[in-house]
Amino acid sequence: MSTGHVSAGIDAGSSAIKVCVTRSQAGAGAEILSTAVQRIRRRNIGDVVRATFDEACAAARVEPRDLCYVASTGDVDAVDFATGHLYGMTTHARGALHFMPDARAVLDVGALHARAIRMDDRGKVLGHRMTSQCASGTGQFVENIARYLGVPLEDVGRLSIASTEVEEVSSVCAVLAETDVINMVSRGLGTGDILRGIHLSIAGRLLRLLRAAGADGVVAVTGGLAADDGLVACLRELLGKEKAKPKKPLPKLDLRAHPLSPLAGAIGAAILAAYRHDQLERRGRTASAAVAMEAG
Amino acid sequence: MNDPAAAVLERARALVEDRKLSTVTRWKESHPGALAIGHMPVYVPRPLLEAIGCMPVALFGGGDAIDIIRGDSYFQSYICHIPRSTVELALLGDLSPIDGVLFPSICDVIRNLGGMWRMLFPEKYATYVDLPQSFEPDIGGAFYVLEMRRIARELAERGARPLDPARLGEAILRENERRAAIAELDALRREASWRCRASEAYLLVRAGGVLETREHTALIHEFLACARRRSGRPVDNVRVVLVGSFCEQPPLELVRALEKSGCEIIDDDFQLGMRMIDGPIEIAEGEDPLVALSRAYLEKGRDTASRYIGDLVKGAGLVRRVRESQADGVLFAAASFCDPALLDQPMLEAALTKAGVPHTSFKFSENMGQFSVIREQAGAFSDAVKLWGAEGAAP
Amino acid sequence: MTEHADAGARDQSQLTQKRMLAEHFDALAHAKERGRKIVYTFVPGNVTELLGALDLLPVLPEINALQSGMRGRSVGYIAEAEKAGHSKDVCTYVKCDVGMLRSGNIGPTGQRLPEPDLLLLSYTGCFTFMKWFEILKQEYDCPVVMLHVPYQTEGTITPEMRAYVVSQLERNVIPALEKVAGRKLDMDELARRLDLSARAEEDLVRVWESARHRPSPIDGYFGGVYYVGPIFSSFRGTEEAVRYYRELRAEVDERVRQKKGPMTPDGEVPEEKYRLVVEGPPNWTSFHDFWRMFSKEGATVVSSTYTRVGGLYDTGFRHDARRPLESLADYCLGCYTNLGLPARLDLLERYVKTYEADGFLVNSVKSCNSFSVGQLLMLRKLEERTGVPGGFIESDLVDPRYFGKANIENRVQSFLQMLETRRRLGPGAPLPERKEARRSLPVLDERGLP
Amino acid sequence: MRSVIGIDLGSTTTKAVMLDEQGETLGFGITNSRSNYEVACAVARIEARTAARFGMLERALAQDGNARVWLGPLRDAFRLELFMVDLADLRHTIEGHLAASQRPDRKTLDAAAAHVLDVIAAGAADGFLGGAARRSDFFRDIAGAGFVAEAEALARSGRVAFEPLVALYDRAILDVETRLRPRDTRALLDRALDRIRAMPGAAGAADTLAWAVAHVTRQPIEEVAVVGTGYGRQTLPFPKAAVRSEILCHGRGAHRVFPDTRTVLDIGGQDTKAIQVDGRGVVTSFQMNDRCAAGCGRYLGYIADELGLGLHELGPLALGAKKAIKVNSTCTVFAGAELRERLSLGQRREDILAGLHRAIMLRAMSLLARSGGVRNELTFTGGVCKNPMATRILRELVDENYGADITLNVHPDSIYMGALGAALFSLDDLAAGTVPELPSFVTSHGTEVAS
Ligand SMILES: Nc1ncnc2c1ncn2[C@@H]1O[C@H](COP(=O)(O)OP(=O)(O)O)[C@@H](O)[C@H]1O
Ligand SMILES: Nc1ncnc2c1ncn2[C@@H]1O[C@H](COP(=O)(O)OP(=O)(O)O)[C@@H](O)[C@H]1O
Ligand code: SF4
Ligand code: SF4
Ligand code: SF4
Repeated sequence: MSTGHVSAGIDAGSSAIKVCVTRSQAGAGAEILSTAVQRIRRRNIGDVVRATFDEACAAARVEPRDLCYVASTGDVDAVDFATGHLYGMTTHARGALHFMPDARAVLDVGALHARAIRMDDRGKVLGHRMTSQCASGTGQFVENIARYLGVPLEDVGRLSIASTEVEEVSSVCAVLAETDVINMVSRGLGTGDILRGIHLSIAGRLLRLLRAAGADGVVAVTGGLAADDGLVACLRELLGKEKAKPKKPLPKLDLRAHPLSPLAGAIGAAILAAYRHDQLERRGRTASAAVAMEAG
Repeated sequence: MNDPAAAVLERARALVEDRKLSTVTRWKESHPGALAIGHMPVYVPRPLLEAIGCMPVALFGGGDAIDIIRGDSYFQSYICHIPRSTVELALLGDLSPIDGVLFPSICDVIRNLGGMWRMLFPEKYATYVDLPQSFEPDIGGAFYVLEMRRIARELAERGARPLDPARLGEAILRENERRAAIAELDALRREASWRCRASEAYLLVRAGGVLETREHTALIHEFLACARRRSGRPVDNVRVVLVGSFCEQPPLELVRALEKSGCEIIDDDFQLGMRMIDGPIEIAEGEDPLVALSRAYLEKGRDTASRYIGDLVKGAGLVRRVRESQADGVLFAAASFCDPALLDQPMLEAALTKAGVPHTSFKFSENMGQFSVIREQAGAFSDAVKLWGAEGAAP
Repeated sequence: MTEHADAGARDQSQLTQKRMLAEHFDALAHAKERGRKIVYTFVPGNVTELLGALDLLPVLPEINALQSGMRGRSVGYIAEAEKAGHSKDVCTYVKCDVGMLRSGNIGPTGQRLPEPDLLLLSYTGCFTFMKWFEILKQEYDCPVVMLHVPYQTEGTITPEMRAYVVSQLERNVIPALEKVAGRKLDMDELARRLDLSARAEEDLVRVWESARHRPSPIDGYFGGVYYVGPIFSSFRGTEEAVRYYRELRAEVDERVRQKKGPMTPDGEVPEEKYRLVVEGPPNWTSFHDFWRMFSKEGATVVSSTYTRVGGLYDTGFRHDARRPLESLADYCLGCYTNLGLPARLDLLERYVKTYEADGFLVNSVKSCNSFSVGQLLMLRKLEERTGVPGGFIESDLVDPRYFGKANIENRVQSFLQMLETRRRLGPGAPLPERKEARRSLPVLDERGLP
Repeated sequence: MRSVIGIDLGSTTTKAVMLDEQGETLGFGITNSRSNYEVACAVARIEARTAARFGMLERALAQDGNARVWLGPLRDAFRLELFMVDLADLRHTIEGHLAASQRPDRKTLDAAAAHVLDVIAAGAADGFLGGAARRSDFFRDIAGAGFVAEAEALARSGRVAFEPLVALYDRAILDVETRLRPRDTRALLDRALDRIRAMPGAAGAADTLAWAVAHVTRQPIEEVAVVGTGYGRQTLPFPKAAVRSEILCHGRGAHRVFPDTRTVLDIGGQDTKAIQVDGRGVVTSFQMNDRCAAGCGRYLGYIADELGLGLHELGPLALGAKKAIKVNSTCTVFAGAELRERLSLGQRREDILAGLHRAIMLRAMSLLARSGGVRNELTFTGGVCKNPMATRILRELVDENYGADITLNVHPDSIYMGALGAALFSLDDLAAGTVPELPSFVTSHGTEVAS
């Protein structure tokens, strides 16, 4: 092996497993050796994790045993062979910083969760807000509506952006909103317009999360929904329409998605894995000790 | 692995999970005619009850063990969970060994629950304990003494023994022994948290809700003896103080989930009533023990949310606790819709921020079963402290 | 012609009230320059006569919050407070007040409210009050004085409770007020004010009782919140209040004589179709929409408990110059939310019966545990005791997010339709279907075909 | 014949009940709700009229046992004819869409769709005749299932992509469903008769049947009063005076069928209602969920989708549970995820299903308790009462909480209680002489041609 720490991050999400292998100097100057994503699709999670991990290792041409540290993130119980676990906010923050060094906040939207994270220039989480137990601002909502409208996920963003007339969705609840959608279809509204309505409704909720978390400056949109440019466009649009009180201007936000955005968690985990490995080593503990310790 | 404390912990767990209060039933069988008096959290003068021959029973709600059906019919969705499960337990008949219930003045929910109790169970004794918010001995103190006399009198009318100062003095001594034992337990957690984890202390202290004081003290001592024999070593965890002015208790699984996410809880206010008074209740020479009991409340009561702080500085006490226990940060864990805790929180947070103590907050309910969100949050908190070391603790 | 005169007459007392309020807020706005001292305190358990006797000006944060709600400001204020870390779950009055404070403390008349010289924490019937002033204490650097009013668990005032309150008044509250005012309390002046209070209270009770008439000349909830304005807030124990209530009473008497129903924002209720008793505070952000849901269906509220939170007078209590501190204590102890639930239930039963209500309705507000906990049980018990059907709706005081208009309207209409059906059938009337077949419907297959 | 109609526009299904002036049931009709409320109501009404015709046929043939046994096959054949009409419309619509589209693969898709539809049409008779069991009776479901199955088969052969092909159906079905087409009952029945004639052994009865059809379809059925109810009452296609609160209707309908019931539980697609009624069927109190659809019928819909099952298969599968696993979130959208997660933890499918059913019934129980508990008899209505696991858990919970002596009524037609209540209200209107204006989908005839 050449110089540096080769480490892996595994992001076990509720809809997909994402893996990244990096080479870095204790987390600094990381270079992505490979990434892999597999949707779970009703398969056994453990199997998908293993398969995605093997795929990523093969692509990076590394043997799993040569990795100095494997960090899992997302679902704690999904990866039984990880050296240690890091939590989603920590890894998304760090991952986002890798491909967007200016970012000082992260908006991570996955299938069943959404969180807004404020961080410093090293990716340390300073504040956050998240949704819980309600699907009204998450990817699953978009998926359901898309399925209802017969639109493949990949087309959702394009259609929404092309829309010219928006239709507001009034229900807070993702289920009751479907009824709104039925109404819209009946009034002959176009698929794109409806999707945009849904995007706007979600975007409104996400923006409130960002504000509540105290985000300021560049915001990296991460998670699966970062791939949905329709949503990102709506977020920007709402941002432009926000009304500030004259005396108290709201912090300026600059929302950006990146092609690597959906992989932010895995990237962050891989980088921090190397950092943690080094940290423990310097404290005179080996990584295998970390396995025992952090499992206990 | 042979855990020397396994047996005593198992006993504590059985006591905590004993919904049907079999220890209380047994106690009543061996004390014919005596009353078992339940009380809601947080604080009631338990020694007073013992002194008049009653068994005080702490009612900590139904936890996650029961499905709430009828209990829900009395409470709107925006009210915390403990009153629902308490009503449910009563309607299921699980509280039948209880002859009466005291509702201390912690918040409007408990207060009104007292009124509901009278309407739902007119045959049982129920009263509100109006703890004083004036801390001058001859105003609030005098009122509290009268309040305690009233309760003693009303219970005597229902078969309790008349209040006798000597017996009250003894009960207070027993209570002091218990407090000393709990203090020892807390000290062990602070100094060697791998010998006594928060989830264990939670069980041990809570078990006291259905035990006579002396038995409870013995239980804790037994555990302490075992725990000191435990092997083990420090874990790479973050030290936190967990606050929330609990009345509704978090499910044990939540405490475990927090531990699993890398947070070592070295101080908390679970079952706050058992720790409400700092230090022993002192009876001055020739003093009426009832006055001593009242005085202890006025002077040594913790500055928790249900007490008016008067001229004290909000949050100063919490900062002191963090420093004393050398904690890295504070977790606020309030029951959803818990007014006292949630109204206090911004003030406490401000104090912590000022003192440079990192903190994070979340809400729970006693019957929650999904901890993923909380785990993420506590995990991110512990990650930050871990990865960025001491600096993580002082932003 | 009469229509016109009547609207004018009604306007009279409203105008009077408006003027009084404007003057009060003006006095507040100029208080500092005129050297007057300000005391913040709460509506329930307010000791306005004491303040007045010491020439102290009261500010009531709850009133400010409700005004902010009515003027559509509360959303922003609440957001402001939530951003500052206040929970979504807690009383929106507090958040509205905190938000207003952080946005410059502009009162309902657009003038700035003065900062307090003293926070008088009348801790009556609501736990949140204590937290509220603890929070304000962090914002303002001024003393706080606690007046702990014990709870009437049994619905009776014991000598111990009264003595506890009186001793706090004597030993803590009055000295603190005197210190701020810079002078001693004149007991004669206090007595004079208590006398004035009793007179206004007498007239207010007559207004409440006018609802026995059919049609009721007043709406004791939506209209009622206006009637209690002066006496709940800063005017108890003043000549102006006495005048206002005399005027109001005369107007109401006149409506009775003309057999007229209450006035609403959309004019007079043409026909009294339903008589209701309401428990729980109203929603302020959509107050008129809410009122309209009732008035347009001909539903009049003949009595309500919310209008008793700042003092319960129709069970006989009056302020009494002969026992000044004792009667102030009894007043504080007697506010509606300071009563145990059984006593609240008794009062509701009394209202349903006295005013011959067709139904009663609970508006359960998310903010207020003091009101809300136990309402569902009260509803059921009241149905049992009176045989009159109850309805239940949920909303909030000043947080419009919790006022689901369509949903509330659906419930109100269903409730009124239910009263209507019951009325049409009358008690024990024959069954509606001509053929009340006991037989089952024909069994159909899955497709709905017989 | 003079009749009244009650229509309950639900979030999932729209139901109609037709009564004669004496309050006797003439017919029930049901269809799936769709984006056009007016069409949904009109179709449900037509279904009820059709059912009424079959009822009349049955009475006309009361004396003739030989002919009567052919009524069942006639009904199946009628359904088949109806299906063919809708299928033709679907074909036409798909062709229209493709003709208007610029896609380069237009031709391939056109041929593929034609093939798929041919296969469906060829297999249709087997699905209807001979007492075949169907997962659903709604055109959308039958045609959709067939389309997806055939499209998958085609896609496997590699000649056409699956997604765009199925998208054609998804797009077209919306149009088909929201278009109101007249139903020529007489013509459909005649064609159905032709099919009967061709069946072995039918020759003798066919003439009698034909006579009865001719006789029955000549009789006019006049609707003199209509009352509507249902969710989203603000947008119902009825004049305001003809709309009644769904709560009152459900209470009234259930009480009509079970006069001793004092408590009604209705679980529909998006809401759950607990209703108390007095001895006359007048509602005395009620509770319903609002703003959040957690734990309603749609929840089970998502679960069924996730497992690729029909709604009616879910309950029976869950009955095989050994225990109910504790399920925490009842957010409808999370239901699928929760299921997936638990399956991956290795928990038994049946046990998870039992837990999911229990979770929604627990929510219903708290609403019930809040509305005043269960008095003597509980009537369970709404779509979810068709689910045997739901009713079993309800029975258990009622036993545990209110005692085993409570009667639990679940009627095969419980889903119609709201519509029945509405019909009873319209009888009231008739009796009181306050019949509101008839909605336009009733007055603008032409939607059902009988004679
Ligand atoms: N191309 C895309 N366009 C729109 N949404 C997408 C796209 N790809 C994925 N998604 C959304 O992203 C979600 C998955 O996000 P992800 O962060 O992987 O979630 P998790 O980590 O919970 O598995 C899906 O619910 C889906 O809605
Ligand atoms: N055959 C069936 N078997 C089991 N459950 C069913 C069946 N049909 C419908 N359901 C359930 O009933 C729900 C619809 O109920 P329904 O009363 O029609 O709702 P709505 O009145 O809102 O249209 C569906 O979401 C489904 O859960
Ligand atoms: S509001 Fe809708 S999306 Fe949110 S929890 Fe309820 S059912 Fe789920
Ligand atoms: S949990 Fe909080 S709000 Fe609920 S009863 Fe306890 S103290 Fe009151
Ligand atoms: S809780 Fe109720 S009484 Fe207390 S401040 Fe809020 S609204 Fe007022």
